[in-house]
Parts: sequence; structure tokens; C-alpha cells
Amino acid sequence: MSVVEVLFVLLGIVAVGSALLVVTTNQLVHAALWLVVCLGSVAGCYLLLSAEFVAWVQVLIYVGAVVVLLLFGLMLTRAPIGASTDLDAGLGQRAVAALTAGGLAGIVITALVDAFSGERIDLGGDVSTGSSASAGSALFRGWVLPFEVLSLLLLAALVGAIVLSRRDVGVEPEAADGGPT
Amino acid sequence: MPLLMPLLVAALLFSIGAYGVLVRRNAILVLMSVELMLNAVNLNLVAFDVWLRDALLSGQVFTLFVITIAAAEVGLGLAIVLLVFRNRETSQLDLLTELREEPSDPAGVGTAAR
Amino acid sequence: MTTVLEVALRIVLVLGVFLVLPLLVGQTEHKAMAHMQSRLGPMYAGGFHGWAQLIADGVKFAQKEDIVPAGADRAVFKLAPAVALLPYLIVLVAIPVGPGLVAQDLDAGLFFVLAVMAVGVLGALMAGWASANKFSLLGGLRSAAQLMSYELPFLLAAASVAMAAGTLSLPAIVGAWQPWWLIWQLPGAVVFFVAGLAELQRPPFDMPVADSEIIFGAFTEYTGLRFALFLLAEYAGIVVLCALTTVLFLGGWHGPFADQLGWLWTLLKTMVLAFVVIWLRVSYPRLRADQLQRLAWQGLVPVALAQLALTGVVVVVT
Amino acid sequence: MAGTQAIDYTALAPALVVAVTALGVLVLDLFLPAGRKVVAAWAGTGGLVVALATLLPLVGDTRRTFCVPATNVDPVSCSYVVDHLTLVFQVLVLAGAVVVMLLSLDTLRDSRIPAGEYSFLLLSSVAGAVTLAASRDILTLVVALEVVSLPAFALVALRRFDSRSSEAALKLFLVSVVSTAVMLFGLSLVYGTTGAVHLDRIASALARSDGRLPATVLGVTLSLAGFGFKVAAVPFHFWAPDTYSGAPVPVAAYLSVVSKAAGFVGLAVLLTRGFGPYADVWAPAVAVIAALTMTVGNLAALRQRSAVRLLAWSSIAQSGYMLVPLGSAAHGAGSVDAVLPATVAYVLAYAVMNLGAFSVVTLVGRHRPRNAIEDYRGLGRTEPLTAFALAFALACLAGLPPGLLGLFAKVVVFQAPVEQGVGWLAVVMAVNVVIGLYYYLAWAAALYARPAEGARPPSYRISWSDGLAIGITLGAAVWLSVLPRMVLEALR
Amino acid sequence: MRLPGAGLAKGLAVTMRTMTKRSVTDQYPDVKPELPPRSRGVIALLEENCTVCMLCARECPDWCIYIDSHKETIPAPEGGRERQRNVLDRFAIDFSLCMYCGICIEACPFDALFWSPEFEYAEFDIRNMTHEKERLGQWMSTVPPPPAVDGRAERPKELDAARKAMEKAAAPAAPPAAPVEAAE
Amino acid sequence: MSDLLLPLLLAVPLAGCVALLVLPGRTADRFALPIGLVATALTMAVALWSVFAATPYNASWVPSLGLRVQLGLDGISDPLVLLTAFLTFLCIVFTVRVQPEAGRVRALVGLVLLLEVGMLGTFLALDLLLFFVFFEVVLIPMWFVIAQWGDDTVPGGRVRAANTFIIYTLLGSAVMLLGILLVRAKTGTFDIAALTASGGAGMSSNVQVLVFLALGLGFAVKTPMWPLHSWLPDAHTAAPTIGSVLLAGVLLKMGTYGLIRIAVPVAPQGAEVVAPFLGAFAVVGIVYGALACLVQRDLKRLIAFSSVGHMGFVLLGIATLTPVGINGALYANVAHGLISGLLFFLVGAIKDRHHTSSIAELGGGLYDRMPRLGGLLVFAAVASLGLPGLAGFWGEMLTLLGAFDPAPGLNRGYYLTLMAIAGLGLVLTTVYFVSLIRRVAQGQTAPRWQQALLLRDATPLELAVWAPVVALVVVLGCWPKLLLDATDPAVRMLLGG
Repeated sequence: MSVVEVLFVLLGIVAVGSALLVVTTNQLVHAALWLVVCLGSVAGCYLLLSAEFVAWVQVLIYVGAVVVLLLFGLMLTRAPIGASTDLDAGLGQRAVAALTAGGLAGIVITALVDAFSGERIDLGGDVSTGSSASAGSALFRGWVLPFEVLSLLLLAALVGAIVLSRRDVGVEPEAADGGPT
Repeated sequence: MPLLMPLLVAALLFSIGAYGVLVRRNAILVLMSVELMLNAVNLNLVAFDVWLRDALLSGQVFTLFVITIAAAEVGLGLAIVLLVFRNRETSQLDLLTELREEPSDPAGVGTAAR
Repeated sequence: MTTVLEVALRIVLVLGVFLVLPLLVGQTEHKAMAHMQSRLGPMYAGGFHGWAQLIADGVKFAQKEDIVPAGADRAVFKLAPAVALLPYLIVLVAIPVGPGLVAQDLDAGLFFVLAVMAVGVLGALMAGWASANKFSLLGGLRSAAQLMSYELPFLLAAASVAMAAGTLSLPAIVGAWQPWWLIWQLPGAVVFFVAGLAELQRPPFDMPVADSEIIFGAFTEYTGLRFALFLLAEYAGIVVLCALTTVLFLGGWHGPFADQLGWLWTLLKTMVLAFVVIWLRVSYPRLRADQLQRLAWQGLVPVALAQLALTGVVVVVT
Repeated sequence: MAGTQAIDYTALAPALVVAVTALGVLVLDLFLPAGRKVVAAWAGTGGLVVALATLLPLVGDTRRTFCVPATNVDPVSCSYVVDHLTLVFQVLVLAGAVVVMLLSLDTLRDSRIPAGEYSFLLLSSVAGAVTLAASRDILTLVVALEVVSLPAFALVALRRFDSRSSEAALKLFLVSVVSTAVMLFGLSLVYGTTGAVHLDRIASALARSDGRLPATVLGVTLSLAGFGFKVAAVPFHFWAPDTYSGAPVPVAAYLSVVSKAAGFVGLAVLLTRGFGPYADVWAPAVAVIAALTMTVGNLAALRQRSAVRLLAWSSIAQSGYMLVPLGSAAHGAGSVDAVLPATVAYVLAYAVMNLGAFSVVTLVGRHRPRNAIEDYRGLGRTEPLTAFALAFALACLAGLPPGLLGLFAKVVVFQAPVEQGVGWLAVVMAVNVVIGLYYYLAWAAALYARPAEGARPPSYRISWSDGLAIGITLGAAVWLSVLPRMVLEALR
Repeated sequence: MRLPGAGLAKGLAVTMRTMTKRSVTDQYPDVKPELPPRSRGVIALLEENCTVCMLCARECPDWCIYIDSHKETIPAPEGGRERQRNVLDRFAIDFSLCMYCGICIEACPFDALFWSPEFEYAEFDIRNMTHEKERLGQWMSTVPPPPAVDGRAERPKELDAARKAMEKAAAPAAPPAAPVEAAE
Repeated sequence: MSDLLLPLLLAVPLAGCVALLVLPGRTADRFALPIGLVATALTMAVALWSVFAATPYNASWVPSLGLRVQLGLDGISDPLVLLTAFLTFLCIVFTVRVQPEAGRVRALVGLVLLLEVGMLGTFLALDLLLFFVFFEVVLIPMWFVIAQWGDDTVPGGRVRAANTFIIYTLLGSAVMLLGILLVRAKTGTFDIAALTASGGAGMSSNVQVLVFLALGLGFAVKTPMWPLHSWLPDAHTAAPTIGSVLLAGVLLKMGTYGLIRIAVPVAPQGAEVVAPFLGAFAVVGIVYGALACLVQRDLKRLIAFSSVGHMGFVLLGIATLTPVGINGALYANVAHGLISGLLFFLVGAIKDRHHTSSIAELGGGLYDRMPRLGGLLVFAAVASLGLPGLAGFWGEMLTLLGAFDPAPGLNRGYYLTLMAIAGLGLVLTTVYFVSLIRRVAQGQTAPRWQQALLLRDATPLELAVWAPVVALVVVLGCWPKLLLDATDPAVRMLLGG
């Protein structure tokens, strides 16, 4: 195994381990922090796969924005310090979920091994594929349309989030005539 | 590097995320589990992209899009979660039952027809 | 072997810069602020005009008792200062000081820098939440809200320069810089700098640590070294912000005798900007939360967008 | 800039007009005085009509734009293709959106929902739907699908102080993101095994491959999830009843018609243009989903007492019908093309009839917030025309004469499994159609029943926008019942 | 019409101008401040004048004055009858509470309390901030003479007393004699 | 002109219906009955004219489905079309005198006109899908007629009865639609004439069985064949008089007509396989219907169950697959349409006057109280049990004859058994009708009716309505050739010979 592979395995273990903690920890905020670890190590994986640009975008948007938003949400919904008992469904459902997830993993991995065992990623040679320049040019050479549509998506999400947070939207319950029963 | 290495990590992440979605009762935790699943997708895409040496860089561009979509989703999603919390003082999903099915009425619509 | 040595040397150098410059800024702040308020500032420590004041402070912090509140989430509480501080240390790696004088030239350097800086907010959030103190939590939330809203103009303004230079690499941006960009990118520069200040929660954007309302925000419960780390993070942040502004908008090492004295120019510009940071702190009162948000969304974002458009037009035309 | 893609603005015009109108509405809203915000909604409606007009020059030939150059294996592929299928769905989406906007006008006035933002969100979603119909690569498909969904979340939650509304939005949101994630994972596998993201290239790669690679099969199957959510197919249907009943009624109408149509066009495009060669893999899965969807939807609808919930469950069942032709596609690309028109026809017919039903339900909901079936009792005596419109729409949905539109649409759908030899699906559907009849008819009967003892028979003042919406849908339903060619031969 | 941002610039200008000007800071521990006369530094007690009337303690808004006393019977002089008088046992001011309002001084009908400009009496222990009557008495020597109300008026008693005390003190070169002794 | 006659036949009642719908409220309310009368009378006239002069009509409607508006008349449909037009007209006339309790004459007339469109269309259609469409058209009006104007004496109420009716029928027709589509998938056409001519070409034997089963199920529910009949008693009992008349007189015929017109000729091999089972069910239906009638306590219900038995004969005739049997079936069809229509009219009249149709409550003595009504009831009952010389006789007679000599390929011994059992059913039928006459018509009037003032005998208008029916029953009973001449050539053509 080369250095890159060793590093990748380590990062992968960290990613999977922290992901497991995300879904099993019974402390709300810790879940978000483990998510940071997981996302960070996935970003490391991108780096090792020579997708540098994607890696930094991952850090910038996921860690810098998404997780912060999540934490923000957790705190606004009064995440308690320490363990909560009501984060997970009952034992039965957990067992079912574990079986489902395990089965899913089994199926996916079997299919992947069947399809791709023996294939190798060639990381040598032209390493510029993941650079910002190549990503940028690919974006504007092949993917202008989804890029533009995405900008509408972002705007819509922004307006949506703002309008949902405005105080003057919608009739207050006491003002509503009759209201739903 | 063997292509399977990132793919396996991705498969595990995806399954773990799926487990979280099924098990978690808190809306924000479910959202986090979904983020894990999306990361699995991204890892897959990047790995395939590098492996295929895609001239269009479709995989990486797709990854960028997915990340952006995720950010937009989380932004709007949290606005909704907060809205629910403000109206309901909880973000536990199984406590949100105001819209559940009404108790069944054997006569049901039949009585309305009379 | 030489490469290992070189890397080690670079790291040591960065570490050194990281430790020295914030202290320098801190001391400048002490003195400049004092004089702006018709005071003298520290005069005793070290003898001449209190030059060793911050060192003395450091020693004092180190001696203080390290208190973790009983109700706190201990792990997160202890980790938070490091999370707040580390990103700035990492960012310094990518900032070019002179032609070819950079710890690590990254292809997507600008992106790297912005990405890593964005992680810093986590520190404040973690600290605020883990302290088990409502003032801390409020402070943490205010930090997060402020950082989220100022991230956008910050990025947009940076994007404008990247667009003008046609690259994301920081040395390349400096390389492409022309003096007339000072005018062309002026709105962007202002936006970048102001948004950066807000991200650092420096006055007048220090709502999250507003002492008259919420004591010291997220850092209320911190004592001793951990508290010192937060302070260090703040001053390191100033250095990083000023250095970045220098590199992106003020032409970095450009200036007379750039070949030999380039690094000096960079440092000089950085320090001048740092002084401006201090100056602003002394001159203006704190903004209210709503004013903060309004400034971001109704002031900086439109200006940044306009700058981006202007840059786009000029780039296409030339 | 060199190397960027050439853009055919004529082909793009409908989507562009809608998107620009959306932005324009947002800006216009800033300049409107507080009392006259509804003007923004008017502007939005106007924009939609203009967008409809811009479809006219596109009739006839196939236009492609946003193309990537050919490789040594693949020909030129394009991300945005306006062909007949695209046009049909764009017409549907835009026309449906116009009706929804008409229905929204009074809702906006009554409920203090900000008209500018509402129109913007709705138009954004419509722009996404219009784009979705023309998307021919998975990136654009996914992004457009999200553009359809995201504004819808906000629209559902717009009654801010109504906890039912926010709960509805949350459920919609969570199901959506989960299904999107599953779909994306599937698409990533497809990308890996085919090495392509343009649908035509995926199709040719799939056609080239010999045998059925499990990874591809898995990818194809998981890819259905996102669209399954959009069309409220089992097991991604849970959101629909709760969301419909929690959302403002016009938004529910939007979700059940325009957004669902968008889901179907995405599904149809993906399955037929991209995964066509794997029809033998996905068709049985779709068939099973279709059978489950219609059964679950119908059985649940039987128990409903609220009009909107009933429509929600019934629209789940209707989704099942729409999936039937796709589910009966057998081997080879030919059969896929053979069943597609049936789905398209049914979606079109469904849009007309369901919008018709929702128009009246919106109207009644304004006066009876509970909107129970009971509230419709005796409507036929006080509001004969409105009641007739609803009754006709219900008859169409049930597929009974005089609602010939629904009957013909069902016949078309039945034809697909019968011709492709998927008899069991046809039988399941037949049983379901009968179940469905029961609740549709019971509701229709309530309209003409004697009002309950002591109850005031409902009588409403109908605003002209509501009246217009009801008129348009009723007119379309009657017209298409007499001359169903326009719907049934939409693809020929 | 004002230029936008003019106010901001003005603010910056003010601070910058201030910075370039010389600071007017007193280098206090090195250079003693020149306090104006009648600065309110500390409160001095002229014990002899105190009759334990308790007015000061009652008027004190902070309740920082503590007074203890007992009655003493003075044996009757010839022909007279015996008298009683109050003897001051304790008079203390807690300067950690005192807010230097000066009401006690105003209130004292017998001129037993005085302002002294002395201010350097910081302590390491808050308990030591409570000055007992001895300490309060010592402050008496720092009390400046009151200004003359009228230039041609006869010299105030305090001045003579003070000068006498000084002279007395100068002779044995002892520590400054308490004005207490000189008061009579 | 003559090729537009058939569309005109459909257009006239439809125009009436639309006129009632769109005319402003007051006018339409006042003119509801006149409009209905004019429309139905015109329809009858056009129907008569059509029988002699019409040529097939053929136009495209929905090309993508292959749906064409193909209308035609032949010996099989002639009598049914006339019957339909006739009975509908009578129903409207009847309504002039007997206003429904629930009021809303305008809606009722409109619905009956719509019903007529559906019924006529069913008998005229020569396109499978068009046939299906018309087959379905009758459902909603009939549902409304039962649910809104019916009475609640049936268990579960009239709405439940209406629902049962529509659900059963729809379940059948949904399966039938699948059969139709299967035919189209295999042969590529909906054209009944072409399909009849090709006689199942293009469909394998198995497919034909499937087709016949699918189509047959739809028709069997409508007919109704035992054991799919259970909707019928409730629906008949709950329906208002004219609803029952049309239901028994015409709607049931649509099922048997479909079997003869479509199922048998389109899938002859399938028919051959299924026919023995059909015969068995038919015979069971005959016996079951008769036995059920014996225990009924309600007059209307009794007549409803008698329909099950009568339709059993029709089915048996079809199951023989011989010209004789099918002619018999058609004959029985028409006869039953007239007779049971008459019976329901009469029972409706009785119920109108007594406000009950329970046999026990009515008691005997109808002759006494209302001689004309009693006499007509006895006449109808006797006609229904198949007295020679009346219309009912020939249908049953021919049917049994057909079973005596079934089509080649069918097991004759088996059919002889069926015939024997059917004969037994005939006897039972006689038993219950005679017992009915004895219990209702003869004997003493119960005390409770003696005081009743409103027990009027049949009015002139009622008599005017019923008289033509009585006359036709007699004419058909005495002169079977009139009908058989019309049906026989058509039947032979259907059976491919």
C-alpha cells in the first residue's frame, strides 16, 4: 500500500467511525460535532483523490455553513447539555433499522465488489483534474444550465427561509376567524 | 488506489445515514443523517469521476451541485424546524401528530351521502 | 532530507509569525487605543512604555486557575478554544508574504483560506453551548448568526478579486495585481474588510461579546489559558484578515523595491490595516443586532454583488 | 468566453420567462404599497401566460441546446432538449400554474400571506418544473427537481402561526430530502457504471453492456426514489395527506398537480430516455410500486372525512394509475416508447380533473375551514354550477360517464398492461378503480343530498378569480371529455 | 446636504487627532496628583467634638458609620449635682461602603467630621477598609484649613490650633502631633 | 338522412337532458315534464323509424384509442331499442300522475333521459369501447335515481342499496374493460361487426376463454347471474317505481344483450368452454330465484327475485349456443322486460296506495278493493310464470328446447339434466306466483285497509300507461313470429352460420 492508500484507509475509518457516532450518540450537539469530524475526513478523502477544489468547497460549505446552521438550529431548539433519552426510536425499531441498514450495506457492497473489484484509480500523471481551474472550466463548458438553475434554487431557498422567519407573515391564531378545528 | 476503497467508505456512510434516518426522532438529527447519505453520494461521485478521468468532470461538478443543494435544503429545513418548534415547542418527529389520520369512521363518507 | 528540513523550517516560521504578529497587534491596540482616548496605556511592564505587557498578561493567564463550570459539557468546553484558534494558524500557511515567499502555494488558495476560516465559528458556538450559561449560549448564537450573515459578502468580495485575477491561487492573485485595481476593487475591498471585521467580532461588530448585556458572550465562563487562547484567536484573526486584505486588494508585496523588500511591504500593509482595525474599534459605538443584520444584507451584499458585476463587465471588456 | 456552450434562447424562453418573472415579482413587491401586494400575484400570472405564449414557436421541431461535444464513443449530447414530450409537459405545468395562481389570489388576500414572496416561490417552483421537462442529463434533472421541491416547502409552511402548516412542511421536507439522498446514491452508481450523465449516453452505455450488472440494477432502482417521492408513490407517500391538509389549499392543488406532473415528467424522461434498455429491470419494480400505491391510496381514501385529505389519498391512488403504463414496459426500447403516451395522457387528464376538484375545494375551504365532506352537503341546491363542476371533476376522477375524460384516460392506461401482457397489474388496477369509485361517488352524492337537519346549506359569493379557475377547469374537462384527442394523442 | 459617511469620517478624525495630541495623563504613583483643595479623599474625625449625637450615623445613606458609646457619671463638683455625659467608645467608617457623599459632614452639628484630600489608603483586605476612630483621628492632620469666609475676619480657630500643634511637634521632632491635642 | 337517424336517436333524449340542465331554474322546473314527454315521445318515434329505415352510422371519435362512433341496428337490437324507448316513455307518462315523494321532478326527468341515452347507446353501439362507454353511462343516473328518490325500507337504506348496485356493476365492468382491451390487443380492432365476422381469429383458445370470462363477468353481474345477483333485490326494492321498471325492464337486458352480441361471437371458442358452467349457474339461478321467491315477505322483493329466475332462463338459452336457444333468450328478454316492467308498475301502484309492500301487511282482498289493479296484477303474474299464449311462454319454451339439443361440441346429457332442473324451476315459479295471487289478490281485505279512503283503483292515466304493455304481452304471446322473424337471421349470423 502506498502512503496515499494508508492515509485514505485511516481517513475512511475516521469518517465511518464518526458517522457511527453521529447516528448513535445520545447527545444532540455531540452528534453535530461528530458530523464535523466526519465531513472533514471526507474532505480529506477528496484531497487524496486529487479533487482539491471539491475538498475545499466541502469544508467551506459543509463544515462552515451547513453544520453551523445545524448547530444553530439545535441550540435554538434548546439542545440540552448531556445525554437525552428521547433521541432514538424504541429498541424494536432500532433493531429493524439496524437490520435494514446492514442489509442495505450488504447489498450495496456486494454489488460494488461485483462491479468494481480490481479496478484502480490512477492518481499519477495529470493531477490537475481536481484543480479549481479545471473545475471552473468544466462548470462553464458543460454545465452552465444546471449551474444557472442552481442559482435560482439558492435564491428560492433564501427567500423561503426569510419569509418563514418573518413575524408579519400569516394570521396569528387569535386573529384568525374560526381557524382550523 | 483501488476504486473499491472510496466506494466502500461511501457505502458504509450511506448505510449509517440510512440507519440514522430510520432511528432518529429529532428532526435535526434526521437532517444530519441525511447529510451523511449525501456525503456518501459525493464520495462515490468523486471517486468515479477520478477513476473515469471524465473529460466533462461530471462527477466533481455533480458533487459541487449536491453540496450546494444540501446547503439550501438545510437552510430552508432549519427555518421549518424552527417554525415547528416555535408553534409546538418540540422538534421530536413522533410528537407531531396533529395531522395524523382521524379515527376511522365506519360510516365515513357514506353518511355524508344520505 | 532537505525537503523535510525545509518543511520544518517553514512550519516553525509560520508558528513564529503566528505567535509574534498577534502580540504585536495586541500591543499596538493597547497603546494606540490609549492614546486615542488620551491615555498612555501600559507603561511599566518591561520598562520602556510597557512593551512586555502582553507577555505579562500571558504569564498571568497561565497562572490562573482553570475553571470548568459544573454543568458544562466538559469535552466540548475544553475543545472549543482550540477549534477557535487552529483555523487561523492553518490559514497563515497559504498567505504569501513576498514573491515566492509562502509556506504552501495552494492551487485553490483563496478557497482554502476562506474554507478554513469558516470553521472558526464552530469554536464560538461550541464554547457558547458547552458553558451551560445562558449568556454564553446567547453569545454563541449571536456569533453564529453574525458569522453566517457576513460570510456571504465576505465570499462575494473575495470572488470578485478572484474573478479579476482569473485564479484562486493567492500568489497568483498578487502577481496579477495592478495599482489601478485599488480603484476598481475598492468597493469589494471595503466590503471584504468590513465583513471580515464582523466575522472577527471586533468592535463595532462585537455584539456577540457585548459586555454590557451578556458579560463576555461565549467566553464568559472561560478563565486562564483557555481564555487567553480565545483572545489570541481574535488577534490572530486580525492578522489573518489584514494579511488577506493586503494580499487580495492592496497588492501584497507590490511597492518600490518589491524584489528585495516585498515581504516588508506585505508586513507593512498588514500592520497599517491592523491599525485601522484598532482605530475603528475606538471610534465607533457597537451596532445593535438588527443594525448588524441590516448592514450585512442591505449594505454589504448588494455592494458586493455590484462589485462582482462590475468586475465581470470589466473582465469581459478588457 | 471560448469553450462555453451555445445557447438557444428560443428553446429556453419558457423557463427563462418564468424565472425572470419570478425575480421581477420579487422586485416589484418592494415597490408596491402594503395594500396592493396582490398586484405581484397578478404580474406572476401574467408572466405564466406569456411563458405559455413562448411555447408556440417551439411546436414542431426538436430543439437542443447546452450541448457537449461528441466523443469517440458518443455523439453530441445536450442537456436541454425541447421535444414533443417536453412541450406537452410544459404546457401542462404552465397552464396548471395559471389556475393555481388564480385560486391563490383570494387566499393571499385573506390570510396575510405575503403575495410577492408567495408568487416568487411558486414561480420558482414552476420554472424548475419547466426546466425539468426539458432536462436530459442527470445533473440538470436533479437540480431542477430540487428547484421544484424547495420553494414548495416554504409555500406549505407559509401560514406561519398555524402549527399544522409547519408540521406539514416538516414532513414534506424530511421525506423529500431522504428520497433525494437515496435517488442521488442511485444516480451516482449509474454514473459509475455507465460513465455518463447525459441520458442518451447512459442509454447507449446500458445498451452496450451485456448482461445485467447488479450495481447498475441497484443504481437504477434507487434512482426511482426521488421521483417516487415527488409523485407520492408508496413508500414515499406519507407526506401527501398531511401536507395537503396542512398547506393552504391552492398550494395543495399545486403539489398534487403541477409538482406531481413535474415528478412524472422527470420519471418518464429518466426511465425512457435514460434507462430504456434496462426496462426489464425497472418495469417490474415500477409495477409493484404502482400496485401498492393505488391500493394504499384508495383504501386510505375510503376512510377520509376531510375533502383535502380525501383528495390527497386519492391523488396517491391516481399516481398509481399513472405508473401503471411505465410498470408494464417490457423488454426493449420499443415497448418503452409504446407505453409512455399512456402515462402522459393520464397525467394530462389527471391534471385537468384534479385541478377542477381543487378549485371547488379551495372555494369551499374559504368559507368552511374544516373542509369536511359533510360541508359539501346540499351544495347542489344552492350552488348548482359549482357543485356540477365538482361533481363532474369527481366523475372524471372516478372514470365514470359523464366524466369521459377520466374514463378514456383509464382506458388508455389499461391498454398498456393488457397489450404488454402484464395482466395482474391490469386486474389490480381494475379492482382499485372500483374502490376509488366508491368514495368519489359518495362525495358527489353528498353534493346533491338533502342538507342535514338544521344545517344551513352552503351558499357562497364567488369571486371572479375563483370563478374563472373553476370555469377554466370545468370547461377543459367537458371539452376534453367530448374531444379527448388532445389529451390522448398528446404524444403523437 | 451631508456627504454619506461624513459622520463616520468625523469620528475617525476625532480619535486620530486625539492620538496625535499629547496625553494629559498624570503619572500618578510617580508623580503625585495635584488635587484641588477640598477634594473628597477620606473623612477625618475630631473625636473631642463628637457628642455621640448619632446624627451622622442616621443620615448616612449607606449605613457605613458605626458608633458605640456609654454613659459616664461625672462626680458632682462642689455644690453642683453630678452630671452624665456620653463617652465615645467606637467610631468607625466602612470605606468599602462609603460613597463619599459627605452628608455626615454636613449633618454634624459639632464640627467633628472633616473632609481630607488624602486618598491613598487602599488595602489588601476589605476588612481593613473599616477605619476605627484612631485612624480617623489621624486623618485630622491632613485636613486643610477652611477658607476664610471674610478676608478681614479674625483667624479661624483651627489655624491657630494647627499652628500650635505644628510648633509643639517641631520641638521634640516627633511624629506629627495629633491636632486632637491641640484642639483645646 | 337515414344514416343520421341513429345519432339522432341518441341526440333527442340527450338534448332533452341538456335542456333541463341549462335552462334557468324556474322555466325548467315548470317545463320539466313536458320536455321529458316530448323528448321520450320523439325518441320513440325516431326509434320506430330507425328500425325500418336506419343505416349504420360510422365516424371516428378518438383515433388513438381506435374508438369509433359505430352505430347500427339489427334483429337483435331492434326489439330492445323499441322496448327501451317504449318503457322510458311510459315511465315519464307515469311520472305525470305519480309525482315522486322526494320532489325535484326536473332532476328526475333529466336523469331518466340520460339513462335512456345510455341504454339506447348500449344497444346501438357496434364498437366495443363505445359499447362500454354507454354501458357505463347508465350507472350514475341510476345510482342517483335509487339514492335520491328511493325509499329506505331496505336493510341499510337506499344509499347502501344504490352503492351495492354501482359497486357490483362497476367491478364487473372494470373486468369487462380488461377483456375488451385484451380483444383489442390481440386483434387490433374494436369493431364488433368485424370481430363477429372473424369469429375469434387472432386469439388463441386460452385467450378466448380469458376474454369470454372477462366480458362474461361484466355481463353476468348486470344480468344478474347467480351468485352475482345479490345487488339486485336491494336495488329493486329501494328504487322508486320507474327506477325499478327501467332497471328490470331494460338494464338487466343490457347484460344478456352483451353476452349475445359480444361475448359469444367474439370469443366462440371461449364460449364453448365456458358455456356448460354458464348453463349450470343459470339453472342454479332459476331454482334459487324460485326458492327465494317462496320465502319473500315483500312484494317488490319477490318480483326482484323472480327476475333472477327469469334471467336464468335467458342465460340458459345463451349457454346452449344454438340459434334456438339464443332466439329463446332474446324472446325471454323482451318478454321479461315487458312483464316485469308491468309488474313493477303495478307493485309500485299498490305500494303508492298502501305505503307498504309487505305481503303480510297488505293481506288479501285486492280484487275486492281494487278490482282493476288486482286483475292486472294477476294477469302480469300469470304472464310471468309463462302461461302459454302470453309472452313469457315462448322464451322459456324455446330456451328449454335449445337445451334439449345444445350446440355440437357441448355435452348433451349434461344439458338435458340442466333442462330438467330448469323445468323444475318452472314449476316452482308457478307455485310462488299462484301463492302470491292467493295471498294478495284473493281473500278478504284486511280491516286496516277497509277504512282507508285513499285506496283508489287504477286511474285512467295508469291504465293508459299499462294498457299498451298488456297488449304487447298478449300480441307477443300469440304471435311469436313477429319477433322471431326479426331476431332469427341476426342470431344465425352471429353464430357464424
